[in-house]
Amino acid sequence: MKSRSLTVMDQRGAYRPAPPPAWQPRTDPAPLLPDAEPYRVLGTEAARKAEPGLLRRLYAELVRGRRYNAQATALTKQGRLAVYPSSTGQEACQVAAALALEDRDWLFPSYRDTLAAIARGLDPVQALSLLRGDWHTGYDPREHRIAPLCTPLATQLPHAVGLAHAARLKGDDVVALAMVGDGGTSEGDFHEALNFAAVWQAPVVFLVQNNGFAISVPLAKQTAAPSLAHKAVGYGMPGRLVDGNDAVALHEVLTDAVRHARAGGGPTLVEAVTYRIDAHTNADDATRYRHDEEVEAWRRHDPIALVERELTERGLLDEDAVREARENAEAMAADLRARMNQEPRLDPMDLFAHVYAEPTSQLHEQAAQLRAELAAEAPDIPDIADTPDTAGTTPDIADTTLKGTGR
Amino acid sequence: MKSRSLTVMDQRGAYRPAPPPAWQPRTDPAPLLPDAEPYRVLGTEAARKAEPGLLRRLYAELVRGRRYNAQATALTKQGRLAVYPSSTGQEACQVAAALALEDRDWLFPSYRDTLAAIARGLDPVQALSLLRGDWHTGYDPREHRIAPLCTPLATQLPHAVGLAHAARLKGDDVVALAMVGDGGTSEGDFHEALNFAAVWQAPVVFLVQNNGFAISVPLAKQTAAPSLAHKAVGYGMPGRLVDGNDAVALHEVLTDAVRHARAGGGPTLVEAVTYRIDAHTNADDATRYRHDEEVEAWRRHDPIALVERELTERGLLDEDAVREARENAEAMAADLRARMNQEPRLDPMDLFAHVYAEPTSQLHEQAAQLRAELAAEAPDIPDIADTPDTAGTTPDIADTTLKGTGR
Amino acid sequence: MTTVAAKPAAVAAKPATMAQALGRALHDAMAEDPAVHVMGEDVGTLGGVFRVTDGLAREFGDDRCTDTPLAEAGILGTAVGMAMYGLRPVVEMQFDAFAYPAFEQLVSHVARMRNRTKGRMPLPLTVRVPYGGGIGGVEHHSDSSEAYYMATPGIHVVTPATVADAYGLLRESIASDDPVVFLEPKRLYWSKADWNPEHPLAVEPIGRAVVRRPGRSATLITYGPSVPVCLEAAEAARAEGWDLEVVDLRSLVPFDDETVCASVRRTGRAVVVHESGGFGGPGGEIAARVTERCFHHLEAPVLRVTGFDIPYPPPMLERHHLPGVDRVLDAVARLQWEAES
Amino acid sequence: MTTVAAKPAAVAAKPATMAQALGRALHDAMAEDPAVHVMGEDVGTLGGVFRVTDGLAREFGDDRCTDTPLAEAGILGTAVGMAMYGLRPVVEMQFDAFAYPAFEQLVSHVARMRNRTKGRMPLPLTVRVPYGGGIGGVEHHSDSSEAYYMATPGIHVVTPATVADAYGLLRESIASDDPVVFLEPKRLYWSKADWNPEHPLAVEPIGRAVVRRPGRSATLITYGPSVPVCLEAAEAARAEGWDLEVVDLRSLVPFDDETVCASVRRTGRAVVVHESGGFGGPGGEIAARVTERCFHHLEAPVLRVTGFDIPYPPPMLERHHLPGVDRVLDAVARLQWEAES
Ligand SMILES: Cc1ncc(C[n+]2csc(CCOP(=O)(O)OP(=O)(O)O)c2C)c(N)n1
Ligand SMILES: Cc1ncc(C[n+]2csc(CCOP(=O)(O)OP(=O)(O)O)c2C)c(N)n1
Ligand SMILES: [Mg+2]
Ligand SMILES: [Mg+2]
Repeated sequence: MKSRSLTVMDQRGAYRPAPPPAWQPRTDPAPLLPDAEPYRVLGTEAARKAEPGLLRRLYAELVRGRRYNAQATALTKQGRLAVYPSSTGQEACQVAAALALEDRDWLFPSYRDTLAAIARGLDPVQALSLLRGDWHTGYDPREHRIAPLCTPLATQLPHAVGLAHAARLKGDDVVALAMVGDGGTSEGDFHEALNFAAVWQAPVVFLVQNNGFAISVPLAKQTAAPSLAHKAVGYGMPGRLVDGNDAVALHEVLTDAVRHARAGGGPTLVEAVTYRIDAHTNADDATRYRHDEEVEAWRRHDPIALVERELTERGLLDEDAVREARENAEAMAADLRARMNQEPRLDPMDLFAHVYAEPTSQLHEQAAQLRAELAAEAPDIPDIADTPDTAGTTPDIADTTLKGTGR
Repeated sequence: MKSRSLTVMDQRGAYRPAPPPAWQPRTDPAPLLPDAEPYRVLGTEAARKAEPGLLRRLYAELVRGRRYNAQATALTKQGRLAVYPSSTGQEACQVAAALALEDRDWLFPSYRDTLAAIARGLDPVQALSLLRGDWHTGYDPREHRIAPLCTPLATQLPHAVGLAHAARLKGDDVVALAMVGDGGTSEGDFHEALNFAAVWQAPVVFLVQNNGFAISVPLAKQTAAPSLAHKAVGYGMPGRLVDGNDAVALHEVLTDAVRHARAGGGPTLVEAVTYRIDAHTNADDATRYRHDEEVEAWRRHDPIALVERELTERGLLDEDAVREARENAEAMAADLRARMNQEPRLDPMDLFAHVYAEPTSQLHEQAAQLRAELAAEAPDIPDIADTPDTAGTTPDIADTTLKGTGR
Repeated sequence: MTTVAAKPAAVAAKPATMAQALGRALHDAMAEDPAVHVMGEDVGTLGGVFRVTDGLAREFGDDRCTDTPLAEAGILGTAVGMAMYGLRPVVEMQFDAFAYPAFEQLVSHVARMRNRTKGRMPLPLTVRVPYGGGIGGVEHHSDSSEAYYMATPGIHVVTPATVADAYGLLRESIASDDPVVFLEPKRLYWSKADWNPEHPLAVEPIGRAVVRRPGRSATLITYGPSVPVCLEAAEAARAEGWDLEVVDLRSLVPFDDETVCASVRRTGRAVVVHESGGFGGPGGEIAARVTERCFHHLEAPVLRVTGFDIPYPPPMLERHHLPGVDRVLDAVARLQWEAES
Repeated sequence: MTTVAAKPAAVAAKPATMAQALGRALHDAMAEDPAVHVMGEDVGTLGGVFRVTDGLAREFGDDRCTDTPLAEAGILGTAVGMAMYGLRPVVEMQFDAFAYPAFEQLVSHVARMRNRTKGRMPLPLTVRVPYGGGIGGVEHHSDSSEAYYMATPGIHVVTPATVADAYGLLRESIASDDPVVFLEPKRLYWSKADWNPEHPLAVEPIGRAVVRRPGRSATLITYGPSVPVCLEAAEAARAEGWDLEVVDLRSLVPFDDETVCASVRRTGRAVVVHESGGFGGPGGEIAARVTERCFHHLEAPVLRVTGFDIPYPPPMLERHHLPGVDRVLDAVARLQWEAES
């Protein structure tokens, strides 16, 4: 690490007021500013240049994603999921985010981004663990290079910055892509993460899915900014404004930003303008805060239809291909349904196993208490697994005066 | 309040993505962007238009402010102040901030801004209460419309927004001016405050004193932004970049921003580029992180000298005026010295008086304990005043089993 | 602190949920005092995710019941400024864990403004925090963080366990000239009681515990979501021959030593019951202060029945975590009855 | 957890301050393990406002000892990401109260990452927090916030009271695979002891309390800045005929019940002493658990001597707030000696 001859701040003509009148040259803000209108490809001339392979891939993933959203929502009605925040209508964002990354890169999803994780290759059942009410994170983040789905808004953004920074320090050309909603941009953590990323020139791409609402709160009550992408200039990073329902445009912008980051060019803020077609979650009543006409209008700007139209116009999509995409999606849904209908096998003793590397004495006491209660409930269940974080440490009643107290 | 026919968000063409292709008109970012170079008046043609009265007033205040900084620093050496963060070199910011406000407006200073409070009319002894180690806030914020000097960085900014918003809701045309350092702009509270202010169109002016350092950390490690003023665009408010050592330029920009806010135009972010001539505080060793040449260069761009030159060139400053300014400053310093050399009379029982409107029972117990200890220390001191927040409630030992315990 | 005056009864008592009673308290406070402002995420058009603020924006306008940007430090920080100007903001935090971003504002400003200004600038401000589990919420939706607030001098910590207290204590909190963290037990939002909104029960000022069930064998000291658990446990204990007294603290700060200690001195035995984790939780303070004050009346150490010392578990495991009737009875059984004279 | 191995002594012991020992611990950890990174406000060029990190940036470069932007949530949040990628960040918070902006990151992520991921992604991360008063700091510079950290399962809470422990416990904390909040008693930074940096004392793994002074009459249970106070009190108590045992907890989490209870069972009396406020503070937990475990050995209730339940006072009044020798002796006197057989 010490071999890097120039620090980040040496390399760039970083802003530092020097004594007047010799004001130092400042970064030129012009290139950082986003376009006035969201970038679009589909439906424009430029779409003709989109590779057939990419279009087909996007199409298949979008169809699968839509089906996944429908299936997950259905599972909430059957009580198989505790809650589901759907990304119906936002599938282009989810899919483009996943496809823009290399295998060695990291994805930092929010609670709404299970589809992005799945499009990246994660097993849907593992992805849904949190929302099923099973263990919080149902997969090994390091194995998949997918951070835990994050519920406290914007808090995953500094994690992405730190991870990307660490990778760069280690000499790995890893990029982190972090997802956040329009509402999440108001949190202090958004600000701090973007600032750290820019100062450190960390290889991070921030993807804001601006779906118009934070639960019931419309964007106009969230920000007065010309666009969320305009926030980039205040950190000294480029901001890009993209049609988030245009999978091709977003894929291009994200791929560019990832490449730029990988090459040492630093972070980018991408705002994808999209729309949440479903309610915030299955538990939400969206009619309280928005009109059907708005939803209908956005349905006409559907991310799948946009790709489908391009494929069809270019004669790249025959009936077989459509059928295949649908069948694949159905198969995924059927498999998901079947597996989600099985009761997950949870071990209550896991409650104590992963608090520390080695349970503290009161955790041993509490584990003993629960073990006793479980034994009383069902004396014939097999022995409960010991705490796996603790090689060789058996949870046991600690040697204290009062045994197995209620604490 | 309900009589206001349009809400803030109705009044402005607020940003809210509507279904494409009919993208709604967005706020034009161009007018929000600061100039490329800090705005300056002194030393330029425009200075000729500056009113003599204003120039003289600024001059006198700057001279007094410089003297105040020197006196306060001297008091730390005599052990009369616990610590002093000097604003030497930044007097133009301090004075302009104070003079830009009307009497009914509110000032939200940080720990470095005692001079701004004094320039607004606060008694220096009261202003220094915090730094003396006497009571935290030595004045009545409501009487002076000066919020408590704020130590946790940037946390006073949302207070300023809330206060300004409340005033507007009540129909009072009050403006809040909040001060923060370059380092403080990195805090989440800075972001959240600016966002709330812009969404609510609150009458607030944010003044960033960019003095190049946050203790030892130079601006280049703090931000990669083109300028701190560029952060404004991300909130949808105008950003202004000003030479913070040019009292006339800053006074003009702040006065404009205050007028704009008062007229319902919403918040403004002003970056004043300046330099901290002294160390961070008397306890800091600035030689560890910066060179004398840099300090010297900034000394040549001295805020007092800039005004003085203009006054002299225009024949507005004779020897008498200079002498008068100096004498006034000396008188202030002498008075400050004399009064700070008197031991403040503190009442230890105040520790318990202002925690709640009525002390809880354990505070009564603890007060009783301290009272007993004090009586043992000096049995002949006069009776200790009772808790003034509690009309009619005498702190007394509560009726519990253990009396006067150590808790 | 004012005591809410009973109004003449005009209509009969009807079943109401705790959420409705809280909403009614906000409504009545806003109607009586134009300085009362409600603010938070989704409190306006939506009426809050728990619908506590339903209808307030419609009736009082967006400026009195405001959907804020999504930033908790900003919400609490601007509320501080509003209170500085003489308003009485009532802030809603959407879930317990989402109050953490506002922690610095709470600890460094809300709790200290009166103190910092030598009493000159009190902050009449209420922070409503839905807390606790039992509703199947995914991670970060079921925290119990009262220990943090208790350890912060300068704020009152209040929590209702009944529909009537939900109304009365919230009114008292809003009327208080001190900042109040008002903890609403999430799983009691839908609990019902016959309650006459035209004739709200007068409540005593904040700071008085109440004996919910008298008993002679031992005292269960509890609050918020654990009050119904303790009442149920007390019923069940009758079969074992124990007559348990249940004390509902209602406010953790101020703490009502008088009521609690009077009960414990009478019964000679006590168990503290709460859902928050045990280690470093409220029960430690309560057990310690009861022991300090009642040592020679105690036949057994004060025991604690609490949530485990773990991050809140996923929904499918939460029933194992939450202290229920059996765990309370188990603790009662360990109160060294063999020493009974 | 590893135990720091004693190296062969090459030089003689010299007086060192606690700040120097802490710096040396950081230095040695960085030298041994390239994964160790130090980060925070002013930790680089300046060497920290308490000079603990002096020289590290010079020796290891800016990338190993980094001056961050001024944002505590950002510092801790990026450190989380760094730890996710296999580094061992050591974060410095400049003062205790300035750790509050990072509270959500600490509680919702640092403390839970291992748990959230079922043990798959532990976070080896140390958060150094200078805490406590007695240095004449103006408001917000002297907080004692250990109660908040204690009540947060998933983090260890460690605090040294001696120069040797400062080194050893910090090394252990950095080596730990769990996150540690490492509380450094500000007013002991300049305390000195003869100490051989070439031959650091081996320390036991985190979680063991130590008897600093054996005694038979009563046990003073304490930690951090209050350890010297208790030792002084124990000396002074000899004149009154009391032989006090002083237990230095060294870590609040894990809590060493064994050492503490063994002492209390021997002496039959105990006082918990700390500087943090009493109500809802660590002393409640400690008193409660000692009482639960040693009830029939106790001749008197476990008493607490703590800071008052007030926001930290201004410098000119802090001496009245801080629990000193007299207050400790006063509590010892109230341990119901008349009941002595
Ligand atoms: C820190 C925090 N505060 C509040 C919440 C509660 N909450 C969950 S989702 C949500 C709205 C998020 O809106 P946005 O960021 O636009 O994402 P979207 O739901 O539209 O995908 C809120 C307020 C939370 N999860 N975290
Ligand atoms: C939340 C918080 N974190 C850290 C500190 C410690 N601190 C005091 S002043 C300072 C530097 C502030 O720099 P800047 O904002 O540029 O203001 P300046 O001192 O230059 O006026 C720091 C880090 C603090 N007061 N508050
Ligand atoms: Mg959204
Ligand atoms: Mg600065």
